[in-house]
Amino acid sequence: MKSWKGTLAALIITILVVAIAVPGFAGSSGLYEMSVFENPTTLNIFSATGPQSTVWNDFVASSQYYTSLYGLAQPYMTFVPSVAADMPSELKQEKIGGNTYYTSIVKMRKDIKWSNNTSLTADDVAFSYNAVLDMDPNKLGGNWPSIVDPTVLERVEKVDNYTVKFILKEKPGLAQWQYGVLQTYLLNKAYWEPVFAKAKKASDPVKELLAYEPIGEPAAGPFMFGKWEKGAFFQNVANPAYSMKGQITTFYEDGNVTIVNPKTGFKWQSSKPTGKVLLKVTEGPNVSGTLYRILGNQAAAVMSLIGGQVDFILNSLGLQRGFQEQLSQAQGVSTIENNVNGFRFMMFNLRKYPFNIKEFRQAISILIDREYICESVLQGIAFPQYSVVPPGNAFWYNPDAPQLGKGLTRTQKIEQAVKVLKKAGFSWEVEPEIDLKKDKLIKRGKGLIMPDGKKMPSFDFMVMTAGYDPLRYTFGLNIAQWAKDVGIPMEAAPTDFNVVSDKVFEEQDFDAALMGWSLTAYPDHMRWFFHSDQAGEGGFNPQGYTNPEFDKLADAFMAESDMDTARKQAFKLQEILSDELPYIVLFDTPIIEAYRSDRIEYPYTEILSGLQRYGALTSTVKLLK
Amino acid sequence: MALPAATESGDVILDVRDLSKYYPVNQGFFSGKKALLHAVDNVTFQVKRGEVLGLVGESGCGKTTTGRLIVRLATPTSGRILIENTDVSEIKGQDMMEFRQKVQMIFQDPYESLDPRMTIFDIVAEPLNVNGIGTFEEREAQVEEMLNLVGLAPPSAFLFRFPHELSGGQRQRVAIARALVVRPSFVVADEPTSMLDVSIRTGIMKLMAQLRENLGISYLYITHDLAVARYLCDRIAVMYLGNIVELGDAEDIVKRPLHPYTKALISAVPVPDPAIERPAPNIKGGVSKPINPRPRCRFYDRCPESSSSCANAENPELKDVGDGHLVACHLL
Amino acid sequence: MDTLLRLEDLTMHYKTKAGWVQAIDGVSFSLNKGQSLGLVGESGCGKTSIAMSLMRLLPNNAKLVRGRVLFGGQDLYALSDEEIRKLRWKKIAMIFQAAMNSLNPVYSVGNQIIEAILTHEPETSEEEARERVKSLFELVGIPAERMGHYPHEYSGGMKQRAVIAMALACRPSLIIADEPTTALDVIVQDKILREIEDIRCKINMSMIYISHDVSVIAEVSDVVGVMYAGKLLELGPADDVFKKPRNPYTYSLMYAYPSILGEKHDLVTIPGEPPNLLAPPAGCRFHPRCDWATKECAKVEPVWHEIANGHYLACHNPIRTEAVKPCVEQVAATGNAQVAATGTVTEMHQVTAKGGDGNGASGSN
Amino acid sequence: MRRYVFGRVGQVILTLLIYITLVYFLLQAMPGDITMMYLSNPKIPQAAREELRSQLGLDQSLFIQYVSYMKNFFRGELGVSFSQYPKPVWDILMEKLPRTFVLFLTANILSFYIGFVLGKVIAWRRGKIIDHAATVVGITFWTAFYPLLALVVIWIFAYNLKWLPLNQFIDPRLWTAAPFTANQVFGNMVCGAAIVAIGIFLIFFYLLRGLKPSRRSRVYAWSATAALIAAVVFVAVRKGMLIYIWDITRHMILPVLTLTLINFAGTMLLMRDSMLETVQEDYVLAARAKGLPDRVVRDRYAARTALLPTVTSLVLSLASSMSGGMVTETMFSWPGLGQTLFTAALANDYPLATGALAFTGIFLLIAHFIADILYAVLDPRITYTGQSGI
Amino acid sequence: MNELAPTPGTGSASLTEPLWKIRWKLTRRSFAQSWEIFRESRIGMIGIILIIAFGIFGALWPIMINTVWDPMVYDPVVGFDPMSMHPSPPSAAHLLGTDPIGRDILAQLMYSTGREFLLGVLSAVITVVIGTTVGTAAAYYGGLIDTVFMRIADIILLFPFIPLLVVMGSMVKLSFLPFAVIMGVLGGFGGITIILKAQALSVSVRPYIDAARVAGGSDFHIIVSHIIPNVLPLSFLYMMFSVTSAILSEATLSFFGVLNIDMSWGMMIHTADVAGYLFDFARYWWLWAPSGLAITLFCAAFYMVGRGLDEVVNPRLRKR
Repeated sequence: MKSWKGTLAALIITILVVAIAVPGFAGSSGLYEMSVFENPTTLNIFSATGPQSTVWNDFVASSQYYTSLYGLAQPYMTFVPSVAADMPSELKQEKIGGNTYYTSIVKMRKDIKWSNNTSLTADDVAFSYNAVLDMDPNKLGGNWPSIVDPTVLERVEKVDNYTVKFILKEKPGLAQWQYGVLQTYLLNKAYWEPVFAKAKKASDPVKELLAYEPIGEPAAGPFMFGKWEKGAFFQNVANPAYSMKGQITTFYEDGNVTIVNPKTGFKWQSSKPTGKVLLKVTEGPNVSGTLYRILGNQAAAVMSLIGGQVDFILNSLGLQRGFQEQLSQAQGVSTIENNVNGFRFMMFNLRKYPFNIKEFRQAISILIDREYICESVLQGIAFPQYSVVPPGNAFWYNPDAPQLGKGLTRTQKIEQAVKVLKKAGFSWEVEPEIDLKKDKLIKRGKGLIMPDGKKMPSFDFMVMTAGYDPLRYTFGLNIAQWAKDVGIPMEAAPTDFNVVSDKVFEEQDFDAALMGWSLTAYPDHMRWFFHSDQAGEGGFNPQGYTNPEFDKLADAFMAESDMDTARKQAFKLQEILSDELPYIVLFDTPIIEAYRSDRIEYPYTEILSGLQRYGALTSTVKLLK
Repeated sequence: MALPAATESGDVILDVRDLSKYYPVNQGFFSGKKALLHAVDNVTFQVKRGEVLGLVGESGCGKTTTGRLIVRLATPTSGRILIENTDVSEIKGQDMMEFRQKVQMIFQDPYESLDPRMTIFDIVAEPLNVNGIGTFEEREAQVEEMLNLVGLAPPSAFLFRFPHELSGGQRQRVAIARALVVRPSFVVADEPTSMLDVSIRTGIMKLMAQLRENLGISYLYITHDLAVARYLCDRIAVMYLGNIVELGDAEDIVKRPLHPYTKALISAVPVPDPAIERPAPNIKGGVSKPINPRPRCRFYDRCPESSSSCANAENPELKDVGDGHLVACHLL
Repeated sequence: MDTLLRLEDLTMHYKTKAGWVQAIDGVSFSLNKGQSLGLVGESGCGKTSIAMSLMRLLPNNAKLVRGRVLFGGQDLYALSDEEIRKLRWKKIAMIFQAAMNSLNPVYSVGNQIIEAILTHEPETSEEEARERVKSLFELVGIPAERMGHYPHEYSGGMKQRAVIAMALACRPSLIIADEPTTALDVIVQDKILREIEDIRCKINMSMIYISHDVSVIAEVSDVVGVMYAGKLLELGPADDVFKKPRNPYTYSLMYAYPSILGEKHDLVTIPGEPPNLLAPPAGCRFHPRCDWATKECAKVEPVWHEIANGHYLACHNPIRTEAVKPCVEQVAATGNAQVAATGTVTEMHQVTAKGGDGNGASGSN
Repeated sequence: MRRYVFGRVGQVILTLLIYITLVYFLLQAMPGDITMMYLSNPKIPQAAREELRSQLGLDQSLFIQYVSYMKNFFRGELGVSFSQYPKPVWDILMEKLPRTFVLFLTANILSFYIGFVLGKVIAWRRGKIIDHAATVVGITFWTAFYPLLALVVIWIFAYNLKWLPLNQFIDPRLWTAAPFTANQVFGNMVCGAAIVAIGIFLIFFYLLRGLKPSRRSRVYAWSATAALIAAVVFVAVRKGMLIYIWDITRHMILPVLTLTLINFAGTMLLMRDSMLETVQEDYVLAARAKGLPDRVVRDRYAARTALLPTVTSLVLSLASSMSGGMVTETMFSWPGLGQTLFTAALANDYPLATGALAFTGIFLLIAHFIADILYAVLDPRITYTGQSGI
Repeated sequence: MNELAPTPGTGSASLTEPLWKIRWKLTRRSFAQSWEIFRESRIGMIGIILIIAFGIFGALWPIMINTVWDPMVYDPVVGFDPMSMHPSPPSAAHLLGTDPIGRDILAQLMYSTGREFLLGVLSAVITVVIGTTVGTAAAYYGGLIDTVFMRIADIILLFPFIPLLVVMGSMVKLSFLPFAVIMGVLGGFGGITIILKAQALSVSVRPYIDAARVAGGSDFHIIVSHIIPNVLPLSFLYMMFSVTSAILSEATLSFFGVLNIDMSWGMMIHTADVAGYLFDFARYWWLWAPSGLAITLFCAAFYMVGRGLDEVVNPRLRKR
């Protein structure tokens, strides 16, 4: 009994001592290491885009192995050809077999190779679409109906080895065409054809296909599958045959892009590029592989980053603010902040008087000192924002849309707001008095009289409770204060989120509220949020904004399939919205990320929604040591 | 039946006939065979009004089970129990209520037979309460009277104490008071003195004798101690493995034991006199359990006098050998 | 004769929340080799405490106030823990009150005895020890093949025998038997008593036999000691004491119990309850319950003195005449007459007024 | 004995059946089904949803679904996961099982052993400083808030002192080149540990039998043990697996430590109470009277019987230690059953959650069963005839 | 012993005091006696003191919010202090600092205390009521009732509570009261039933139960006046342990964010965790230490009282 105990104790102590004494295993060179919070679940692209479409599957596999005909050039999200050699031809009406279709021809690059050194040809492209259509994208589920949209796409035909023809059932908009069908993953026909054939014979072809394990699937993207220890890590290795390695993408100030592949001689440019070069990005991969550690919680990930076990924390939500300060003090770690594609805004119920007066809203917008709150009160944990398209979405963002009251001092703002209100016919019992030189409010306004001659009654401004969102709460309180300064009787009312949501969307019974949205890259939200057909109950336009001119423009924007035209339309829409202010856009919070700046270097770190958006720049990152 | 005695007179308060109690014994999870422990097997005896019958035997002989059967704490497997000529072996409901007022029991362990969370008053009044006898004041008066009677005086000094505040002797007096508070005509006393110290034991024994005289109660006095039985009882029944092997007048049994087992039992009792050399009790082996017993004399295996005729004969029945002295033995 | 054990004024108190319990108070006696001493008394009188203090196995709250325990001339309380551990069982063994509980349920009985032998005689091999246990089992009348069985497979009587065998395992010079037969049926008790006597005579061992039952003591002891409330009241050769009990308590104990032999006699009752040892009565501790008590008894503690050869006594008013057995007629007197019965009840009032378990103490003398 | 074991097995299967039924219906009663998960894209037409539902048998009555579930269950088919459609739940769980098994077993054995020894010691020294200290420390850990405790342990040992790895169960940098999968290594670890344990048991059983083994047999026994361990280590080295076993062991230390800290007090306090009762038993007094050394009295007499009720309550506490295990897995990125259950629950993956709960149930049932047998082995009074009962 | 006797009666059939008064005195006396034993247990006393301290602390909340504190700033759920950066370390305004979304930690701690009491005690009472009733019935009647309930208990023992509640909580958000009830019911049918049944069983074979039966008591009478009163002390003891398990479960589940509870100690740690302040332990100590300590101390307090009670209920554990 005694000897037993002694032995056991000795054994445990030995294990502990040795465990402590023997250090961890040295880092393997050439690997770019990241942490992910959840296990990827599948390597199968059909599952990963279908029922198992998790962000983690996309991070580690889908976004790494596949190419598509077109893509969005980072960091400016410009629509550029990838496997295609040029932009698709204009959509043409064509009669085929008694039906009228729209067709478009896409010419492909000839220098693209699979990892097994075979060429990526029109056969592969046509197969990628037709096989999925054959399986019925609806049954594959997940994202498939969006990227191989059966309501639009009839089939894809091979014209020659490097040319394909898209046959479309109806004329697609940008969202369906450029941002949908044209960006679908390209599959290796030689590999997948037998798999599809076998699946077709099974009792449940879809299930059979989804359950297939694609071992040894050729990749055309920068990486290939390496090793996967479930629950612990996932490793990719660089694709040795990656054709776009060394390809240089140059971004110009005017939004134009050129792509040059010095190795193969491939060249493309959007239109005549002029102006300054903003950024040159050389495609990699510059690492021998990537390693994803599966760490179950963010504290573990942050500690690993500080400890040097990982180079980057891959998380679609970014890091919580609490880590930022601690990380910024850690040696060799840099933190970056990026805007996310979204905004928080204030809105009035435009069905009510005087909220339907444009100048009233403009005055409020002028009065709000977004910069002051973001920088001074919130100490940089929020960005001021003016437009419904975030500046980070550079291709779609209109920098020239009006930004009312930007850069004015406190008193200048009051002065201008008073001017705007007066122009609309408002008057005061006691007009606010200011001292512009000293930037001081001498007398607060009182008893605002509306253009109809009535004294404006006090109204509630619903803001979120501090517990739900302290930023909106703080903003709300400040806005109400500034409004009162000029005599607008606005009361900030912290309200539970569910109540706000009910009152705004269900009952549409409110005066003003402070809410928020997050968005997709393609700015079709402008149509959904402000089109008058959404003003009904349950619609996305609960504020009741109606502007026939805007409606028309928005519909045209949605139907437009030409990028440049669409862009111009989007700019126009932004101008209207910034003037009419159905939303007074206020601010958004950034996404915070951190990486080991002593080990890796990114070509750029400013990108909407952060580095995580496209899997942490695996193909352009450089290792420093 | 070999019993000519006593049913003809109304004097008999308890008449037990062919009483048996078998318990199933767990032989194993899958075993199909059913084993029965013959705790009490075909026991027949009577107790006359005002009489004390001693039931004597070693532990495990079935004497306590017999007592529990009589007060209906257990249901007999077969046989009849007649109290004042009513069969009580299968009564229920209202009859049971009446029965409970007629027959009471005093338990062996004064430390365990009183609910530790009740006061003496509650304990003694419980039979009155559950039977709904009298008003509160009447009950209180009865309880106090009863406490006086068993020697717990003044009652007010005891009424609201808890059992753990009393000594063993006092507790046993409380237990007696509880049994007697409904004025039963018959009491089963299950070794009421065996757990008590010598000096206190005497007091309880004397109390029981007095109460018998004063209240005219009949007892079935269960004990393992022949000397106590001799002192307190009019008649003694000796039990062995579920059977009564000898029954008769107390002095008669002690002075003139006939059954080999009774003889052994008597000679095994130590005597407080170093001068006396007792003869060694002539008995073999140890007590076994009567599980599915063979149908022959239960004492056969240990009997010093057994003959080959005993081996094959049936279990002997009680035979009268004169003066109401009954013995169950083939050798007589 | 050689004196094996001598207790000199042994006084042992227990500390409790309520105060000091005077469990043993000034007990002195000596025991010769081969002699058997019977200690008799009611529960709580300190018998077991004496046994435990002889083994030095008292609980932590016990305190030796004064006195010595000399075993073979050695003061047990001067030994170190290790020394006393080695002495236990080797020299002084014990048969416990509750044999059923004094065997470890999870080891076989044989092993528990072998373990004791091996502990005290490390030079013995396990095989030798096993052989010895075998012969011990034969000695106490258990078949040797039952050595490997567990205690729960033994009957009560067998367990008691096994415990006796265990006590004999190291051939101790003194065995303390603490109520070894209390829980047993008479027939088994008789057998065990006879075996103990047999073995003791055979190997000439000393024994202290503790019991509350005077009859049992009478059967096994050469010398009898009567204890009451932590004190020894009388001690002497068994024949003397039983023939001529001098202390009233001894007398009462002897006749408080009905007997099976001879004529039916009345029972002597001892009124009241044993005293609380936290605050024992002044003077003679038995005086509140003693019919012979005088004023002196309540004040002066009687001296422990020798009244005849080997017969010691502590009493102010010893019974001087030959003890008179209470007779049957007196039973009849109290039993028959109603008057007497009610008289008893009235007396009870007075007794309980003193507090305690009163009962009819109507003149037994 | 065999009869007893069969009887228990019967009971276990019945209990399991009821348990799974309960779990099944409980989860069925929760809102939502696969079509909400799988077909989250609003573009997918209703017809496609209905088709999927009927393919999965979700359009049938609950009872028929239940019957087919139970049928499949005993064929080892637990349906397909919703969140990882169409992966069989069985595959997912089998992948996690070894990890949970190793962690749970190690932690429970360790905490039970520590609790047992400490409980024994503090009961023996009742009222001494060690008693009070161990009780207070024990209660503190026993009532500590698991997740926080786990974080503190990580923070101290892994983050600040850098003694041990932070998280996970293996070090990816080492394993990228590993010729084995982690589960192979886990399997080998379990086998190796079992061989060593059984081997040591047999060695000691045959060589150190009896109350007083000779010096020579002691030497034999210890050298045989050393040889056995050396042999197992040698095999591991030859297979090239030692470093991987070593890596897993290193990663196990912190989670095991946390689980042990949480759980040991339960056993300790119970053992203490149980022992305080047994030290008052007569046979303990008898043992002291026999002149046995203090330690022998404590270990062979007081503690040995006090162990029995402690084993019983071990059974009662298994489920709660499983709960602790789940928290630990989550906090330490230990991808076992608990973590799977947790993520399955958060993803509304009913088949996976049902399967994981069923597995946990089976796991616990087996543990109950073993504890029962152990109890019967430890207590000679149990004759294997009656039911032991808890 | 005599000094315990009430005023010497005359032996007549009239009580000097009304019966209820005597009973009240008796209850008080037996309570006082138990208290004497309990006081011996140092651990139990620490527990009692802690519980009282928590009680006072919890009672301070309504007082503070109605007198001293501004609800806008100090409301535990929606309060916000715009004057400082959050989380702010302890200061004069916020004695324990503020959490990442600007709420006062002390206010949260106080507010939660009362609710933790409610949760713990409610679920423990449910547990014990069920456990006592079921255990007693199973012990007394045996047979089918016994088998059914004991099987249920066996099965509930198989359920790992936390995972099960995580599963349930993630699918239907459990709010405060349903959670307490579920904890209580699960506890009540589980291990406690087995323990209380064993106790009831040991009570039901005591001779005084036979005595009550011989006295003519019905089953109901015996259960209600004999078995349950003798099982209750143990029930009460296990109630203490149930409180501990309910609170710990609540905290753990809140930490994982699967409960629909707006504020509790577990939620406080959860808030700190999701906001990323829960790994630099030393620096942001006020975010986790008060609530973490409160959980541990509160649970330990009940656990300690339970252990103290154990010595009252189980005399074999008492020091000699």
